Amino acid sequence: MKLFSAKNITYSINENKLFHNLSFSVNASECLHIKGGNGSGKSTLLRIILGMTSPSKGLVESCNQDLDISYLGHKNAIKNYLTPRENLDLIFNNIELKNAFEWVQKFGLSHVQDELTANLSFGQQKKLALIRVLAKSSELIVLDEPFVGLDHAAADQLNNFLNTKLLQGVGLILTSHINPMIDCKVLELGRNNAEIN
Amino acid sequence: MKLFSAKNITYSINENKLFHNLSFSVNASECLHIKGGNGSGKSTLLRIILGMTSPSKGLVESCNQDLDISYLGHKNAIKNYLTPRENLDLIFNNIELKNAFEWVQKFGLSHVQDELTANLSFGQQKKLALIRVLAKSSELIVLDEPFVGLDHAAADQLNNFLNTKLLQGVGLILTSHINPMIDCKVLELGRNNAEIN
Amino acid sequence: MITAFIHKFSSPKSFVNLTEKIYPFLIIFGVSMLIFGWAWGLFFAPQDAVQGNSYRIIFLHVPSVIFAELIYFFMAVCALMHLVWRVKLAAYLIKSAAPIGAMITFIGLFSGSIWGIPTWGTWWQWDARITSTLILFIMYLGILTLHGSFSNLEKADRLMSILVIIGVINIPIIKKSVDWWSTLHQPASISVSGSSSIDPSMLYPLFISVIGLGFTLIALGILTSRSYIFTREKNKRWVLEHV
Amino acid sequence: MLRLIKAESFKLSKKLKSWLGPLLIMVLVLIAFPLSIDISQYDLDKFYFSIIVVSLLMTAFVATEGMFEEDFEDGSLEQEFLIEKDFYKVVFSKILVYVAFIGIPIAFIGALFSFANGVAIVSFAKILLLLSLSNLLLFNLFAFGNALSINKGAMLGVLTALPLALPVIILLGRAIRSIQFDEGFTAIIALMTGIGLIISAIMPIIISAVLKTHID
Amino acid sequence: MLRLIKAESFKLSKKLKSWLGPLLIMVLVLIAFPLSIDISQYDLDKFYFSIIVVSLLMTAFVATEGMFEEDFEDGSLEQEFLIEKDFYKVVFSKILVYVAFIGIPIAFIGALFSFANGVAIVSFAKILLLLSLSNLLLFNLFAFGNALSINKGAMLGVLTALPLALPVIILLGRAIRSIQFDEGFTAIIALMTGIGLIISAIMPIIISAVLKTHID
Ligand code: HEM
Ligand SMILES: Nc1ncnc2c1ncn2[C@@H]1O[C@H](COP(=O)(O)OP(=O)(O)OP(=O)(O)O)[C@@H](O)[C@H]1O
Ligand SMILES: Nc1ncnc2c1ncn2[C@@H]1O[C@H](COP(=O)(O)OP(=O)(O)OP(=O)(O)O)[C@@H](O)[C@H]1O
Ligand SMILES: [Mg+2]
Ligand SMILES: [Mg+2]
Repeated sequence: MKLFSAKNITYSINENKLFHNLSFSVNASECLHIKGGNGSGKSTLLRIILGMTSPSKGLVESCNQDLDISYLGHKNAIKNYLTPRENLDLIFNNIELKNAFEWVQKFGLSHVQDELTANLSFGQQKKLALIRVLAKSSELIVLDEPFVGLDHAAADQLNNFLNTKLLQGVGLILTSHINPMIDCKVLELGRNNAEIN
Repeated sequence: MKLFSAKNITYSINENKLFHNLSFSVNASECLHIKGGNGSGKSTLLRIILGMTSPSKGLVESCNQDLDISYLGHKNAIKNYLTPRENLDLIFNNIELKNAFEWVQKFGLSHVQDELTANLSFGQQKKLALIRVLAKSSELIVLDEPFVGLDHAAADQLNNFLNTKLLQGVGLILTSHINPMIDCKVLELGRNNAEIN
Repeated sequence: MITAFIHKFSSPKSFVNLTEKIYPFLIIFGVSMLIFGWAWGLFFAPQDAVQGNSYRIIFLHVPSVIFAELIYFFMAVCALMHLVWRVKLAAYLIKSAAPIGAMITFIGLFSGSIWGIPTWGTWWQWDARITSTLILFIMYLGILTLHGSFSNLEKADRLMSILVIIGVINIPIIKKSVDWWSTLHQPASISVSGSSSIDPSMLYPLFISVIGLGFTLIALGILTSRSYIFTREKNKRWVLEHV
Repeated sequence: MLRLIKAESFKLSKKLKSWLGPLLIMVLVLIAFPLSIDISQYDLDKFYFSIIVVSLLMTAFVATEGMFEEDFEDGSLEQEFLIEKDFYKVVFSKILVYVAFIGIPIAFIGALFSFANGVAIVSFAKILLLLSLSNLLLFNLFAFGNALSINKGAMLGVLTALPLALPVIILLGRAIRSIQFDEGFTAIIALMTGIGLIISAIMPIIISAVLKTHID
Repeated sequence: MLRLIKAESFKLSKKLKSWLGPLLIMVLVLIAFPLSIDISQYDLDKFYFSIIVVSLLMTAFVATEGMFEEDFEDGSLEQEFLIEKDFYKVVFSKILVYVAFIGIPIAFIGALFSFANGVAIVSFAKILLLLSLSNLLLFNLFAFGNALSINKGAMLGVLTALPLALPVIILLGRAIRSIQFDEGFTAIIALMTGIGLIISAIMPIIISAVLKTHID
């Protein structure tokens, strides 16, 4: 089942073409890994897919109007004047909350769940931000460099989770400089032209 | 030549002992890689070494009062309402500035050097922040997860640079979840006790 | 030398031991003096010629405003000790004294305002004393809030001490500067402006109330600071042994 | 919607900064004014209203500063944008919560001070109503200015919103006079309520459009 | 030191937000006041000064808000702490630049408005001097409040710094009266200059101690 498709997407910013005529789609149970150097437009492409940025040319069509998407970008979208617990309370409803606190457990954040988030370490904050995506059931998961700052244990857990989700029929798009332990098709954004392998 | 030594460092935060009785030193031309899971206290240890945080017990002695240190933490310390060029102008004197712009070149930031830094991609901002350390001559370089967000090319360049610096007699301390291509002694911070290999 | 001396006699432990025996007596003495002073003032002292019975609020008002300032100066001394000699106990004492100071200042303001209604016909005037008392009250709140807003308590202690010291300069300045306003002085209808003009029959109970309140507050301060010391040092061995 | 309002209230309650700060500023300005001048009680009565009005303006400005900035900077706004189909609800909730928890308390403080300065007790309720309505208008306007200038800082916000706020000030001044002289109060209140309702309904939609442009 | 001053000026010049914003607020408040009230010119003259004083207070407060916060949040302050042995110089430069580029212009606007409201031209310079000196004091005090409450927000800043600022307001009010009645102006100016110098020298040291505590 196709979740969405992007057709002939071109994006240029101030004359500068970031990418040109990209077409691709993501099906349920499919993973797309967007690669490319710094500034090659990975994050921009994700935002285009999400409808947060409009492409200069081309079209993103989602096959279901109310496609349930979870997204985590470079920004954590957590409030650092709240505790992790309060942050999660803010985001989730009761059912998801149970999931979320399981992840708090798995990520070893239990002992800091009532600290101010501002006092957490870089990786701990990243984990908290990830829980926003991990604890929600959605049809498409979009992650922008999710492995950044995570220790090995957490990276493994994330890989496992994503693999399970893929098996359950969720679609996945991620960017990362290191290859995830997931079977993905790769979209490489280059300086001038991008290729899909 | 010993650059500094840390003796019996213990740090506890609200009853919670992060590490206990750590002793180590770093010589010129020596690299120390601090490892450990998220929240194990790597960043805190770096700040203790730099004198920004006082340890609960123990002593950090720098062997030269005016030890010239470059440091980059999790925070980029760049102004995102300025352009990269203006940021560099702000930090560096004329001699260093030449170095800095060489790095701008090498990192492929030339075409964005007059953009607002806020508009740069995550990795580009990280590169800009790194230049603060790379373009300055100092006796000790302290880096907190410098590879985060960098693409392969940049990571290689950073590795090469650090190796050259080591040969030139600079001391280096870094934390990283991935192993740098540098010959380092490793200090692993664990849940309870840390070991030096 | 001085430092060593100060540290010896200002460890939380010796403070706790020292006050162990004293504070019950202080409470009893203070409270009974206070009751005695107030009873005298309220029931036995004569009516004021001008103000009738409403002047009796003086027995609450004057003692409280006196200690509103004294407590602040005490805190300032402690702050200095904390910053110069790193005396931990001093910070604990500030932290424990501040709420008491805030409370007594509030009582002073409140009683003054109430008194103002029959005597001045208004409950508020922007004059030197009143303004400086109000600002003192705000400063107490500021100090408490500042300390409360940090999870790192040692950091909080240091910052609080700095604020207390800067703040102490403020009180005389405000008194002086507001005094310059010629037209906002207290209206002349107030008969008691200097102690000499107060009749001894009012002065004695007033004096006793002041002493009584003083000791009561000291006892209260000791109580709160002891419990605060126990929470702050709760994992020190001597506390565990003590409790 | 309820979720949004609850979330905003909770966040605000945790940010003493945004919440108590403006109230304190209001109090301290109202204290500072008499200190800055050598006047008799009579004159003070006469002018205290306009001090209250100006303080209200300034405090509303301070209170709404950075209203959307935090959510924009930390990425929460994007997330809301993804989740919530009716984005204007997010804006509406936020403004509502700000007015309820900051605007009305400020109005209350203003009314209290005017009361302390010799206004009759019957007028207290009137003044409270008036100041609250003004704050509803001001908060909406400033929220708009803020959304426009998100991440470009307060300057743009001031430039766009303060001129819009001046009519509110004029209206408010006139309304207060109508209380003093007991004439035409109901008409003005009706007018302000009307404007208030319209603005509260329309502004969030405009603001959400502005914010969408920023997210893009 | 020169490096620091240059850097701070440059950063400020790029932040329209922090720089032009307060000036605009000052102007708009001074405009808002007469609009909010229905009074004769005579009365206005009498009160305009205290409006200027209160506006100055508020504007100084807004101008200094978040003075150190940005540098603290983005890690620049740590870096300065590492590089600069005399950390107080960083603080001193920042305050100096803020006073020069925001404080004095605000004072100028205040003086201009007082001039427009019938103050003789000879007094213009006096008032400018007076307001500038007041801003020097206020900026130092607010910088202190800001440093204390860094990253805890404006509420704490208000609570800690505004009480300290009230004497300045009282002093300023009195000084302005001395201009009106042409008495004792020099004495007050001398006093304010003296206090200004002492505070400008001591405050940065205290503030840098506070900031160090925060970095720790
Ligand atoms: C909110 C209102 C008031 C406040 C904040 C206030 C504050 C103060 C303060 C701070 C003092 C101590 C002065 C010092 O230490 O030298 C004081 C003393 C005194 N106050 Fe009040 N006051 C208020 C209202 C009143 C009223 C309404 C009266 C009587 C009509 C009054 C009568 C006195 C008297 C008799 C003293 C004794 C000391 C002396 O005579 O100098 N106060 N007040
Ligand atoms: N609003 C903007 N104005 C100007 N340039 C922009 C803007 N947004 C993005 N860019 C430019 O677009 C390019 C791509 O940015 P993007 O964040 O998509 O890169 P990326 O592939 O995610 O890089 P990274 O690996 O560093 O995260 C960058 O060079 C950036 O400078
Ligand atoms: N001010 C503080 N108050 C409370 N806890 C703190 C404070 N500062 C640090 N911590 C705690 O100390 C622990 C170590 O933090 P630190 O940033 O040193 O970890 P780290 O090893 O660098 O982790 P990461 O790999 O995620 O960067 C964390 O659990 C954090 O919550
Ligand atoms: Mg990116
Ligand atoms: Mg870290």
